[in-house]
Amino acid sequence: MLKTIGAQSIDELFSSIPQELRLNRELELPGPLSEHELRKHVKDIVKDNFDASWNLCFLGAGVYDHIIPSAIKHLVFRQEFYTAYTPYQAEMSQGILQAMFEFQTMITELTGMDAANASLYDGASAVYEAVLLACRHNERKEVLVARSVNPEYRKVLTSVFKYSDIEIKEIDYIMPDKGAKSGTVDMDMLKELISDKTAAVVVQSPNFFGIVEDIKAVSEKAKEVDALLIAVCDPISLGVFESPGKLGADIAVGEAQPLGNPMNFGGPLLGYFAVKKPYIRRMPGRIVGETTDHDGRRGFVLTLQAREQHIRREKATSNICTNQALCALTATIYLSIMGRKGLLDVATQCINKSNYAYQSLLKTGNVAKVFDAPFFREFVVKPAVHPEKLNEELLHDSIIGGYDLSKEYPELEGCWLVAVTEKRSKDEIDFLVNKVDSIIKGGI
Amino acid sequence: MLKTIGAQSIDELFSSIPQELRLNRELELPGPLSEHELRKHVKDIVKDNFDASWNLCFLGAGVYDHIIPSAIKHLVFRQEFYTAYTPYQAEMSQGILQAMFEFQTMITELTGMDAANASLYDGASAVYEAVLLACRHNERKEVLVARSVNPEYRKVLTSVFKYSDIEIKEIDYIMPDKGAKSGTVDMDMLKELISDKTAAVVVQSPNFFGIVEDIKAVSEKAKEVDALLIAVCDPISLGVFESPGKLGADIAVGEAQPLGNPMNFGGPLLGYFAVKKPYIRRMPGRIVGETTDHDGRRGFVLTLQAREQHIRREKATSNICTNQALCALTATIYLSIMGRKGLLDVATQCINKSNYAYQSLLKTGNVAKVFDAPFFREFVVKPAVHPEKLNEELLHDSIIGGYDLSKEYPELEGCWLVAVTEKRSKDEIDFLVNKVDSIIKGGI
Amino acid sequence: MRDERLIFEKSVEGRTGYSLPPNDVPQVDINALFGEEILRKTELNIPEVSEVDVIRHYTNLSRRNFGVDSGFYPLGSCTMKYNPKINEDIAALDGFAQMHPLQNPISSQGCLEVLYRMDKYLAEILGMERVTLQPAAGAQGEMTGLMIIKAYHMSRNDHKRVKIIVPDSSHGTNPASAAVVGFDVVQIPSDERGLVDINALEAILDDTVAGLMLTNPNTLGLFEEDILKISKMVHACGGLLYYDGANMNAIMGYARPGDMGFDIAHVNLHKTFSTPHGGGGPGAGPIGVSKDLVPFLPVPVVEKKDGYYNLDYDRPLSIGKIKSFYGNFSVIVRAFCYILSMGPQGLKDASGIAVLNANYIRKKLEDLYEIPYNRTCMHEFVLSAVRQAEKGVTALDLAKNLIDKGYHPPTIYFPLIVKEAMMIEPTETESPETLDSFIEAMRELATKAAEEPESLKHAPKTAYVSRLDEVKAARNPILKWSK
Amino acid sequence: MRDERLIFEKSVEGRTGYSLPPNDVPQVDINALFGEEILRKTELNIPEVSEVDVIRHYTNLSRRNFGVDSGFYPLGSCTMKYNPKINEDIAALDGFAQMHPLQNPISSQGCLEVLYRMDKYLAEILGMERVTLQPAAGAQGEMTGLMIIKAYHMSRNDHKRVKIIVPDSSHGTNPASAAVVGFDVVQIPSDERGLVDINALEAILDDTVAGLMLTNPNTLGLFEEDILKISKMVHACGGLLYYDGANMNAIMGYARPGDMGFDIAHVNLHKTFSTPHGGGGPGAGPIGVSKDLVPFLPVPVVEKKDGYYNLDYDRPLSIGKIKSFYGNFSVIVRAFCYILSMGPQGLKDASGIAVLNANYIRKKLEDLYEIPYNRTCMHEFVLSAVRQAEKGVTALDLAKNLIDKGYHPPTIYFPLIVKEAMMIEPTETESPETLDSFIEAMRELATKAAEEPESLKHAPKTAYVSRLDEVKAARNPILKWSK
Ligand SMILES: Cc1ncc(COP(=O)(O)O)c(C=O)c1O
Ligand SMILES: Cc1ncc(COP(=O)(O)O)c(C=O)c1O
Repeated sequence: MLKTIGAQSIDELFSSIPQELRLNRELELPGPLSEHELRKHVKDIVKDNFDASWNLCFLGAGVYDHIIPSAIKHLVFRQEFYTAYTPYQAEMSQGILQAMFEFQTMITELTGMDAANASLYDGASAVYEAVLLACRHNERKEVLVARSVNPEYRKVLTSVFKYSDIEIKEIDYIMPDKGAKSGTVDMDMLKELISDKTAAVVVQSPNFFGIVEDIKAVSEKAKEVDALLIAVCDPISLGVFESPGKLGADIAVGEAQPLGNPMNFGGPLLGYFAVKKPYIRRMPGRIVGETTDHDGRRGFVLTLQAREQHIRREKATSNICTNQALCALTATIYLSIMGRKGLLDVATQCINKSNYAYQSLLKTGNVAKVFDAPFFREFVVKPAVHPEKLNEELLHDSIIGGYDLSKEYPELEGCWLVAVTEKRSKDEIDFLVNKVDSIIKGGI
Repeated sequence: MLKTIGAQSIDELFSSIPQELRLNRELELPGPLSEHELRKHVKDIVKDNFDASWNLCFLGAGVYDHIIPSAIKHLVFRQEFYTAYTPYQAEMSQGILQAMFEFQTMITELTGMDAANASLYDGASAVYEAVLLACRHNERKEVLVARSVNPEYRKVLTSVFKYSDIEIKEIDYIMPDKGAKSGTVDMDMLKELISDKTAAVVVQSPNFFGIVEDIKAVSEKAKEVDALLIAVCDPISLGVFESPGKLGADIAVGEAQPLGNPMNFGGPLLGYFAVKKPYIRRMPGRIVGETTDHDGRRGFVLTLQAREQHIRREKATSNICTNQALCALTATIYLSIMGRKGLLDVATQCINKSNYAYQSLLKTGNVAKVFDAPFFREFVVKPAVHPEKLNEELLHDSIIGGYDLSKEYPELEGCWLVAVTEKRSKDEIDFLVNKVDSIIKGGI
Repeated sequence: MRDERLIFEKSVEGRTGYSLPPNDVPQVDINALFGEEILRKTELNIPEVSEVDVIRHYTNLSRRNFGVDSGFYPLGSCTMKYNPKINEDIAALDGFAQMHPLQNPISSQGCLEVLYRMDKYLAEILGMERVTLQPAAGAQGEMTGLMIIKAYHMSRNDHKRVKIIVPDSSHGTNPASAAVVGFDVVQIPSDERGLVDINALEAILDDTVAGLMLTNPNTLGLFEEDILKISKMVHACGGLLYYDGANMNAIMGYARPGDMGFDIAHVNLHKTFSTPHGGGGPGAGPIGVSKDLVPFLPVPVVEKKDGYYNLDYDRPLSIGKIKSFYGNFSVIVRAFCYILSMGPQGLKDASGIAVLNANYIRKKLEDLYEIPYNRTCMHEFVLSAVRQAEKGVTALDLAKNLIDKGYHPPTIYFPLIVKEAMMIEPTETESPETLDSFIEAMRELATKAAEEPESLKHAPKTAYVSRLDEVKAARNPILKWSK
Repeated sequence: MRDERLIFEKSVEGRTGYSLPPNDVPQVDINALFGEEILRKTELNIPEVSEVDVIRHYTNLSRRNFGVDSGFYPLGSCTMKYNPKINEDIAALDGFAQMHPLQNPISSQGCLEVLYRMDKYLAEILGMERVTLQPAAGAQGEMTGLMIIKAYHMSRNDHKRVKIIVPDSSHGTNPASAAVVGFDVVQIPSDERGLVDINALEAILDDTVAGLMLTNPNTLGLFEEDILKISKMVHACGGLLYYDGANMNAIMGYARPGDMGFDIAHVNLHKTFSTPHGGGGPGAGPIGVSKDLVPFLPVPVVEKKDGYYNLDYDRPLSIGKIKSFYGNFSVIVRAFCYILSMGPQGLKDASGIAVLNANYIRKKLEDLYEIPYNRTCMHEFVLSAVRQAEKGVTALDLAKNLIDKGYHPPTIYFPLIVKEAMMIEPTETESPETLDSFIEAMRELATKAAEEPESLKHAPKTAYVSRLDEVKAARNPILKWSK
């Protein structure tokens, strides 16, 4: 081959790299390891992880430990799917294109929207893309975000727009001792802050505390000033709850990891993004559309590409290129397996089991109530021992405890956000409750 | 559907089963369990297993813990392969048929034979099928089997032919204190027993003690009386050793589990079966042959079916129907990945590492030599503590110790058969040696 | 897109795709150790390819194959039901896959528990006393059962029993297994009902009969209604009854071979219990036996004492071993998972729906195809393409045309007693919609066979190859690749 | 064999395929708890199918897709190298896959170790001080880098830097990312060498320039030879240099962006580090930064103290967070495995062979195709189908014909500065034989384009569909299925 090229050595092919730039030493890296050595090496690392296969996970806060049907990975890890690139050549990519079309359909169905894209990185990026869309659409610069929105999303929002001309303002939630609506968006503050400068209002339901928000009320407020309503919704919960679209949202976004994707230490996750009709051509990311082939048969292609970076460059609706297609495929297969009834069953079990855990914890007398509004899958309580301490102790019993809310909500010092999915059995919940109780009684 | 059939209920469809035969109670079985419950239930069972992923395996005796390349299961568990039946409809089964043709080619190449079938259940069944072939071929009824052949195979032989007119006679191996050839077939005894009644001689190399036999010498003896030589050979060892075909064997059979198949608590295993030309039409089991399609393109089909049970019934060469195709596919892929060079490397490492372990054990002074002949991957020693006791102790250090030979060879009381594959590192071998030494010194 | 090469034809001298740890112990001088004459002299012709070559080669081969995950697979007698994925995941757990069979039982209690419980579960399903899980497939189960029959008679010093009776509708493995173990095989005809001809049976029953092998429902998909009579007759003459359980999928929870008078029964885990067939195997063929025969079971038997499982080899009447170790363990694990997933009612429902589905197809085809024994069938039925054959369209032609329609064809030319047989077994895992489209396809073919028979002679057209010449393959066998 | 239905079109009322444990806690009255108005009123149109329906549907869909495991995939800029299977197995370990990101670090030391070590490894490969693994893809890496550039200037009270310079050959994500973060984008032309036009650059450098984004080798596969000069110029005017590492596969172990003067650099783990692209994603786009920029990295940063890994959030100058948690962890695990498998020499060899392969194809095609910048290239090169286009055969036509020959086509119509561009990147994992057959295919197409151009206008013919109408799709968008 070198002869064909007319070079003496491979090194010669690198002659366009100036001599002074050449690395004249070996990279300081370990390896090479053979497969077997690598496996041993990694097993050694992994043994320091307390994973949810042998620890009971009651931690949520944006990523959830749901039951994942076995069939999923037998399909997603078909090599034709996972070793393909983005389907630029539609004719040899009908598999993933059709699946993405199905994904888009399912997302619109869940959210009550008119169109969805083929995925974004995660819930956080879906939120900032939505904000960007809104600001560009109505040429306003102010965005109101409920403090009950996942703090990770809010932090990302703040960072991304820190030096841009978009301003993020936060709206409080109603504090614990302030009645039946405690834990939900403070509508008074919303009314106060909203104005004709407001590009969009961002609200999450179930919110970060697991509490279901009144999307309709917020959206009505937003409509009054022609601001867009961005609803952040958990897709599992949409098995029982009315879709944000029906409740008035203009954009529905969120994290779809719970749809069959493993927690993976937080990544990859799966951002979904759906809009009402007026905003379709402003959507970020890949969109798959139906068309026909030369012979009139149905087929699928990437479409509306004139929005995208590879064509519009700086004028693109977003910079996203690589997305989370395989996670979207996972979600599509998850929803297909669960079906309408299965999704409803998961959602209902989440409600039943989280409520059972909540009541049981309160019953111990050592765990106090915090909010009053009804919740989905996740709830806030205040144990008599600080969550940080409590979690550390629970780990000894192979329990991954809830989220310490004081990290992000100083006013909720001592509060604990506990997630209970359909995966937890009554026995496991009772085990948690007993351990919490005895740790507290032990007076640590 | 019932209406179409004209029945009132599913039960009615069972009316041809006499009433008194109907089971009028529910089966006494547990379940149903959902996927998640099943997974939990089984994990609970599995935790009582000390498997070779976290225990160092020095046990062989017919099933070996070799390194298995990751790529294999990504291919073997392609659904089109593993959820198919036997390729009766060749046109829609070219995948498995071509792979079996490749398998047959590899087996003939390793064994130096003219043809191979597409697999038998295991080494043991391959041996009895070979004996059956031989006896039917030369219409003789006496078969000589070396005692150094895997005892599992000999037991199966004995059982299968117990009440038939085929008689199995065993030939001793040369005892420990009887010189450089100790541990190999006793040629004197062979000469004594062999006669023109002998249908076949069965010899294994490396034999059950890991020792390489002189197949050529045995085969020459067999030829003198027109008996067939059945050689039982480990396929990994054939990476370095001359093929049985070249050494005079008429039939080569054995266990091909080491070619990429997990140990699976002993099953499925993989019997291979290869013969010289005169015996092709007497082979048992499926055979794939090359042919052409209507358009003249190469294709593959099950062939020589006139030997088989579905056509010849009681006159078939064998009763086998379902075989071990997927294990054969595994072996084919294993050999493809390893390639000529990789197989040689595995075989050489087995020799190096087993010899290193052997020498190191002897060096402790607490482990005695037993046989003198050179071995492959596995060797016999006599530790100063009984193997049974020793193995029990080693388990505490997560070591799966060698095989206690006294179970099958009373004369080898106290002898220990240790297998060391390429999977074991020097450190791991040293760890074994130290533990053995200290257990013995501890005087248990 | 066609790449017809064999893996050997992709080999490039010196290329490698393997990954091994370095040899970290002293190198042995192999020549010196073994002597040159024993070492391989010619280079091994094992392909030299890279990992990506291998991945692409076998990925593409798989794409030329059809499994039950690809579509409908009504291969009669083979019970191609769906193989749940969870069972694959569980069988692949290190805690099962990486276990050595000769480990100290103290370190393999989990595996032994599975074996012990499966013994009990299958015994309950079959109505038998105990089960051995050793046989690797149905045919090996038959051998084992026949060896037990022999051992039983011998133990009673009854040496003259050399005959095994099989019906002419029986599967080929039945007579073949009897022959391997050294029995004489006597075949009896079926009567006009498609069932065992009682008179013919009567006629040959004597004290040389060791036993009778029967499938029930038989290979025509019909229940042997006289089974109690038959078993009494055979027992009366001192023979034993062997149940070929390949068709067990029809009757789980409805009836049990043990209750019918069978003394021994196998089941094919790769049929009734949903373990995948692997393109030919591995399967598993456990056999259950009645109380009297328990002492003859192969060793070892798993026993439980004080919560501890152990392997009992000390069984003086045992026939010994039929297979290495304890059978196709990882297949057994899958079937174990299947039973637990289904539960008792689930298994019964599976049989119920399997029977429903078969009858539905039968009804929907009976006007266009000849159905020799056309009455309520069990989980499968056999039609005959004789009407179509008159027009020159054989069962083989119909089968090849089904390929083009996206279906795996039914079993053809079996059982041997039906001309132009097509044996259709839909199984319970297929939906009514799938059955309807298959029925539609079969009806279309019948119409075409009547109207334009010639058009059906050239299938398949959409498969990777067109019709293959089997005669050529057998006449001039090419059984391996050569350079 | 064609089944064109969507999963929705296979739905049958009431059918289910899921398996959940029974609800074993008291049932909550959902209506009462939440109030009816908040509950879903219309039935969800999520398909109702069985597990076997789902398996067959998506198995068959997969068969209409082409991955790098199917064959050669020279998609320029996307670096479609082989994805080793061991990495998939390791990423799927429960110990990684079932970890929650917010667990107490004491219970996730293994995960944190991987993150910590990857930070170090990538820093070494890039010649940077530290690396954040947070960005989910290259484009998000760019955003992160640009945010750091902004933060850096702001921290120095340098508020007027609003411009980001990108060459006209740059990838679309570069200007798009700059725009998202709020920069003004200035594009500069390439010179006749295909490299950054130094004069044009000179002309626009001033104190409003925040930074320059550059791919090196650039998207023409050419090394920016003046890079040291360029970096000096940009630094001199107070700007920073961002390295788009999509082409890092060309130079691993040969040269490092840090040494070239870049201040920030991303790598696409799904390109250079062999993690699979998943039909669109997920990927990962870690970025490395020079010492001065370390304080601006997103939080958290993994630190190690006394052998214990912890998450450092206390970084006052940090730009904050760009993505939830710590990035696409399971992608990072795969890349970690890749680096350990390859070792330092292996990585360098990968680049060496990638460059060799690209030049080999280039040489073998230069007589039949126009190659605008035809000199020694790095890991990819761009040819122009202008000669063929004169005959009416466009790059698109050539691409579609390659499909029929079993290849994934190269990237077409990018970079924008080459007419009828075909960007060919073979990667190091392809064998000479594969390259030769691809070359052969390309040569055949060139001959056909010259001799019988019309014959190339109807491809693909062997794909699941024929050429698809993209214009129709965009004009009248159908973006979801409706009943
Ligand atoms: C009726 C019948 N009996 C026996 C067998 C043999 O079983 P196996 O293939 O498991 O050996 C079969 C398999 O096709 C069968 O259908
Ligand atoms: C040169 C170049 N830059 C940036 C990107 C964007 O990377 P990603 O797709 O990972 O966001 C790509 C990907 O195609 C690329 O080729």
